[in-house]
Amino acid sequence: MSDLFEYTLRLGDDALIAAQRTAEWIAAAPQLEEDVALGNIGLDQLGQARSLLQYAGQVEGVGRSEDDLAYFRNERDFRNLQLCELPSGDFAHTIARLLYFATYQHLLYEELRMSSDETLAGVAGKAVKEVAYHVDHATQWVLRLGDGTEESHRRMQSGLDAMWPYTAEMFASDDLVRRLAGIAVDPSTFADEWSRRITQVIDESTCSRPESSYQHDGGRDGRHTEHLGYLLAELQHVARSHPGATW
Amino acid sequence: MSDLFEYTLRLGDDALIAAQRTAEWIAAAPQLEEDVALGNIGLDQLGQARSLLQYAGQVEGVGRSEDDLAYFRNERDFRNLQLCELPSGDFAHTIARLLYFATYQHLLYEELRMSSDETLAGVAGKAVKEVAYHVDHATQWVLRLGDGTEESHRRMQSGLDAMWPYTAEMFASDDLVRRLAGIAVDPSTFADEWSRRITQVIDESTCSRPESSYQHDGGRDGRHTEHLGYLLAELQHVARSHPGATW
Amino acid sequence: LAGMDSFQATIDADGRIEPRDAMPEGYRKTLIRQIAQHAHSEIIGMQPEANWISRAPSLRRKAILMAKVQDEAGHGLYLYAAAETLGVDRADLLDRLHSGKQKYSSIFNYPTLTWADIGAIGWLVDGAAIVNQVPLCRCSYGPYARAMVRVCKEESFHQRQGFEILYTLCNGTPGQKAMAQDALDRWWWPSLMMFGPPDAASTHSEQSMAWGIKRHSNDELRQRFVDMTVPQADVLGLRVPDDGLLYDEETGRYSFSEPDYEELYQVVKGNGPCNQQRLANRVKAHEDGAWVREAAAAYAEKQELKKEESAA
Amino acid sequence: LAGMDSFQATIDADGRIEPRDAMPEGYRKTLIRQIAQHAHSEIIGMQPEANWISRAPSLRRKAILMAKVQDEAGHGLYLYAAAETLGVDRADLLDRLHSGKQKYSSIFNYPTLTWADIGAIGWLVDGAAIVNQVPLCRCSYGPYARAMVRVCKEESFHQRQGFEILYTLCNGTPGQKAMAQDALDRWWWPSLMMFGPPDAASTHSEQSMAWGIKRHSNDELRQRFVDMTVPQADVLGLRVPDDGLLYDEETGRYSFSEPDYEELYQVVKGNGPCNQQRLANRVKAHEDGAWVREAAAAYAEKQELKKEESAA
Repeated sequence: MSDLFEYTLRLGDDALIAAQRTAEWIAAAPQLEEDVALGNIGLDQLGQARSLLQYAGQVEGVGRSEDDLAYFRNERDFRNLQLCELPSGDFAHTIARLLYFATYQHLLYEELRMSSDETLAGVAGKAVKEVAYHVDHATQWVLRLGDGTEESHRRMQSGLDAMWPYTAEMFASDDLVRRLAGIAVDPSTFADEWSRRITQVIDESTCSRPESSYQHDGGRDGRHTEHLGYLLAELQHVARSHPGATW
Repeated sequence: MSDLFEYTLRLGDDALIAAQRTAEWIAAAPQLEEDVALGNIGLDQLGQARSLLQYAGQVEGVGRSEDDLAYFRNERDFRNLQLCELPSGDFAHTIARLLYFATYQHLLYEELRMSSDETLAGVAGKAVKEVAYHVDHATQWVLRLGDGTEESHRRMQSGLDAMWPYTAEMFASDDLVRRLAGIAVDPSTFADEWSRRITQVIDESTCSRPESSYQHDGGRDGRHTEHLGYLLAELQHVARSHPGATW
Repeated sequence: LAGMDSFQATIDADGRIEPRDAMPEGYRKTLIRQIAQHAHSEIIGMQPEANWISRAPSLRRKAILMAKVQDEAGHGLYLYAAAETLGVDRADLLDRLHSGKQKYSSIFNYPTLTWADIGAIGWLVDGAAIVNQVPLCRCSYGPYARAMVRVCKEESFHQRQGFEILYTLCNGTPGQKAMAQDALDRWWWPSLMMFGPPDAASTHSEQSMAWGIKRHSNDELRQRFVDMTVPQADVLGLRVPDDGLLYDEETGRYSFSEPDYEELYQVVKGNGPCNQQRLANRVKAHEDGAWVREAAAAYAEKQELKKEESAA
Repeated sequence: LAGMDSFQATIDADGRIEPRDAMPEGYRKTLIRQIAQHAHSEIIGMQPEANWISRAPSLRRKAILMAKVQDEAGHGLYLYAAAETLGVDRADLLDRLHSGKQKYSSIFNYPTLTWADIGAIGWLVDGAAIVNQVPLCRCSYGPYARAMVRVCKEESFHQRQGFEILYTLCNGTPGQKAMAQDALDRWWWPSLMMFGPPDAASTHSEQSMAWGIKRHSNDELRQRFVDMTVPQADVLGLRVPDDGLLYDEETGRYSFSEPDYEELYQVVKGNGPCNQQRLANRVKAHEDGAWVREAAAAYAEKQELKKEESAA
C-alpha cells in the first residue's frame, strides 16, 4: 500500500465519518437555521471525502472508486480519527467536536495548499474556505452556549471534556508523514497553534479548557472505538445488499 | 411462493425479530436476574426462529438455509408483525410487548400442535412450553410494575398504550391461512381469548386496558415501520460483508 | 373601508397584496393557515427523506439527498417568514404544529421503506407539489408568491433528481427494478391524494379562488399531474398501479380510477402509519433543543447589555 | 480464639472454611475483595461480547453467543451470592463497582472490533480465566470453591466455542483468516497480563497463598497458559505475535517475551480504551433500572401486607 494512498485515506476517512455524524442532526437540530447550517457543514465534509477518496482510488491504481472505498472496506481498514466516529451526543458535544476537528482541519488544509501534490493542494485550497466557516460556526456556538445559561454552560463544558481525550490523536506524527515530506503535512507541527486557538475560544466562552487526561489513539492504524462498527453497518447496508449495482 | 413457505416465514420472522429486540437487553437489564431471564426468552425466540426458518428453506426447496433467509433477504421480504420490530423503549414497553406477543404466540402454538404438518406441530409442541414461561414472566412484571410505585404504574400504562396499536395485526385472517386449513392456525379464531387473558392481567395490575385506537398493519405483506431497516442493517452487516463465507 | 375597496380592486386587477395593505380578516387567516401548513409540510417532510441519508447507497446520492433535505429546511424558513408578514410568529406556528392544531401534508405520514422511496418521493411527491404550487407563484399575496417562485425552482430540481434515482434503478439489477416498481405501487395513490378531496367534497375552495389564493380546482390539478406523470412512468418502464388508467387519444388526457379518499380522511385525522412518529420526532427535536435556543437568547441579551454599557 | 485455632487447623489440613466458621478479618476482607472483583468482571465482561450479539454472522453463532453472555450473568449471580455469605450485600458491592472503589479485570477495557474478537475472547480470555480459576475450585473458602467448580465447567465450554469460531475463520476466506490473525495480534498481550504483574512485583500474594486462597504464582499460571495456548495457535495456523517465543524441547515449555506491564498499570488506573465506556454503560443500566427495582420492592411489600391482613 503506497504512502500517498494511505495518507489520502486518512484525510478522506476523517471527512467521511465526520459527515456521517454531522448528517444525523438534519431534521433533528435545535432550530431550523441549524438544520440548514449543519446541513451545509455535513455537505462540505462529504464533498471533501468524495474528492479525497476518489483521489485515493486513483493513487492506488487498482480501479477502486470513492464508493468502493466507502462502502466495501471493513472497519479495520478505516483510517479516520476516533474523534470523528464518536456518537454525536447532545448539541454541545457536537459543537465541541466541531470546534476541535474543524480547527484541526483548518490548520491542516492551510498547509496542505502548499503540497507538492497538486491534487491534494487543490482539494485543500477549496476545503480551507469551507472549514474556516465551520470553525466560525463552532466558535459562535461555544461562546453562546458557554456564556448563555447555567445549563448551557454546564453542557458545553461537559462536551468539551468528553471530546478532549480524543484530540491528541490528531497531532500524532509518524514515519508515513515524514516519508511524505513536501507532500503531506506533519500535524505535530501545528499542535501548539491549535492549542492556542482552542484555548482562546474556550477562555472567551467562560468554560475551562479540559485538563490533560488519558488520550486515546489507534484510528490511523484502524483501531477504532466500538462505535464505528455500528456507523458502518448503517452506512454500508444498502450498498452491500446489492453487490455490483449502480446507483 | 408456496403458501406453506410463506406461512412458515411469518412465524419464523416474528420469532427472529423478537429475539433481536429481546437480546438488546442483555448486559443492560434493570437487574442481573433479568439479564438471565431476558437472555432465556431471547434464546427461546431465536431457537424457534431457527427451526422455522430452516423448515421454510426446506419447504421452498431451492436450497436456502436459515442463514440465507435471515441474512440475505431485504426488508420488504420480511413477514414479521410490526409489533416485533418496534424499538424496545423502556423496560415497561418491553414487558408490554412481551405480554401481548407471548400470549399471542401461546394461543397460536397451542393450536399449531394439532397441525397436520408434522414439522410445524413439532416446533409448536416444544415452543408452547417456552412461551408459557414468557407469558408468566411478562405477567409477573406487569403486576409488579402496574401495582408497584406511582412512576412504575405510569410507565407500565404508557408501555401498554404504546404497543396497543400494533396488536390487531396479530389476529388478521387472510386467504393464505384459510387455504392452509388444517395446517395453519387462523389467528382470528383466538382473538377473543387473547383479549380475555390480556384484560385479566391488565385489570389485576391496576392499569387500564388501552382504548381501541388506530391499528397498524402491513407486516405480513412486508410493509414495515421505518425501524426494521435499521434493525436489519445491524443484523445483516457482517454476513453481507463476507458473501459466501461460513461461520 | 377605502382600504378594503383598494384590496378588492387589486385582486380584481390580478395585482399583488403587500403586508402593509389593508386586507379582510378572512383573507389574512386563510393565508396564515395555508402558508403555515405549507411550512410545516416542508419541515415534517424532511423526516421521511432524512431517514435514508445515513444509508444512501453512493456518496453522490448521499450528497444530493442531504442537499435536498437541507433545501426543505430552507423552504420552511422562507415560508415561516412569509407567514410572519401577516402578523404571527414562527414560535407560535410551531406550537400549533406540535399541539396538532395545525396540519401538514398527509403524504409525509407514509414510511420510506427502501432507497427507491427516495426516488419516488422526488418524482411523485415533489412532482405533485410542483403542480400544486406553480399556480401559487401568481398568488395574490406578494410575500407568499415570491417565496413560491424560489421554492418551485428548487422543487423542480428535486423532481428531476428523484426521477433520475428511479431511472438508474430501472436500468439496474432486477432487484433494483423491483424496488422501483414497489415504490411506485406504494406512493402512487397517496400522491394523487395530495391534491385534496374531489371538488364535489372540497370546502373553502370557492372563497380562496375569489381571493386569488387558489387558481385551479383539486380535480383539475390532479388531472394535470396524472397527464404529466404517466408518460414518465412509461419512460421508466414501470407500471402505474391503476387498472382503470386509459389514454384518450382525442383529448390527450388520461382517465384514471378514483383514489380511496376514505384512507385520506383517516390519515388526515391522525390515523396514518407515521402520524404519531413524525409529530413525536418533531416535538422531541424541539424540546431537546430548548436549552440551546434559551442559551442563544440569553447570550444575545448579555451582548446587548454589554454594548449598551460600553455606549453609556 | 478456639475458633481461630480451628480456622488454622482447617487451612493446614486443606479443608474448607464455611460461612459460619470463625475466620480472621483479613481473610474475610481478602475474600470479599477477590470474589467481588471476580463477580464484577463477569458482569462488565458481558459488554464486549454483548456488543456483537446483534451482528453475529449466523443464527447458530448468535444463539451460542447469547447463551454465553447469559452464562456470565449467571456467574455474576453465583459469585455475588458467595460474597454475600461473608456478610456483605450485592447492592453494596455494585455501588463499590459503580463508584470505582472496586475493580474488575482490565481485559474488558479493550474493545471488540470485529467478529473474530468474539472468538479470541472465548479462546484466550476464557482460556486464561480457566487457568486462573481452576486452582480456585480448591480454594479454602467453601462457597467460593463451589461457585468456581460450576463457573469453570461453563468457562471451558466457552473456551472451546471461542476456539471453534477462530477455527472456522482460519479455514474460511482469506478475509476471515486475516480477521482471526488480527484478533490474536490484539488480544495476545492483554491476555498474558490477565495473570497480573510479574511475581517480583506482586503484592498480597504471600498471605493469600498461606490462606489457601491463591495456589500458584502469577508467573507460574502465565507460563501454564502460554504452554497450553501456543500449540492451539499452531492448530489454527495463526502466528503468536511474539518474536521471542521459543520452544524448549527439554522442558516442553515455551519461553516468551515480557508483556508491557506499563500498559497494564495504565489500564488498571483507568487509562484503557474502554474503561470509561464500560463503567458508564454499567451505571446507566443500573440507574435506568432503579425505578424497576423500586417497583418490585414496593409490590412485594404490598403483597406481604395483604397476606398479613388476610391472616389477621
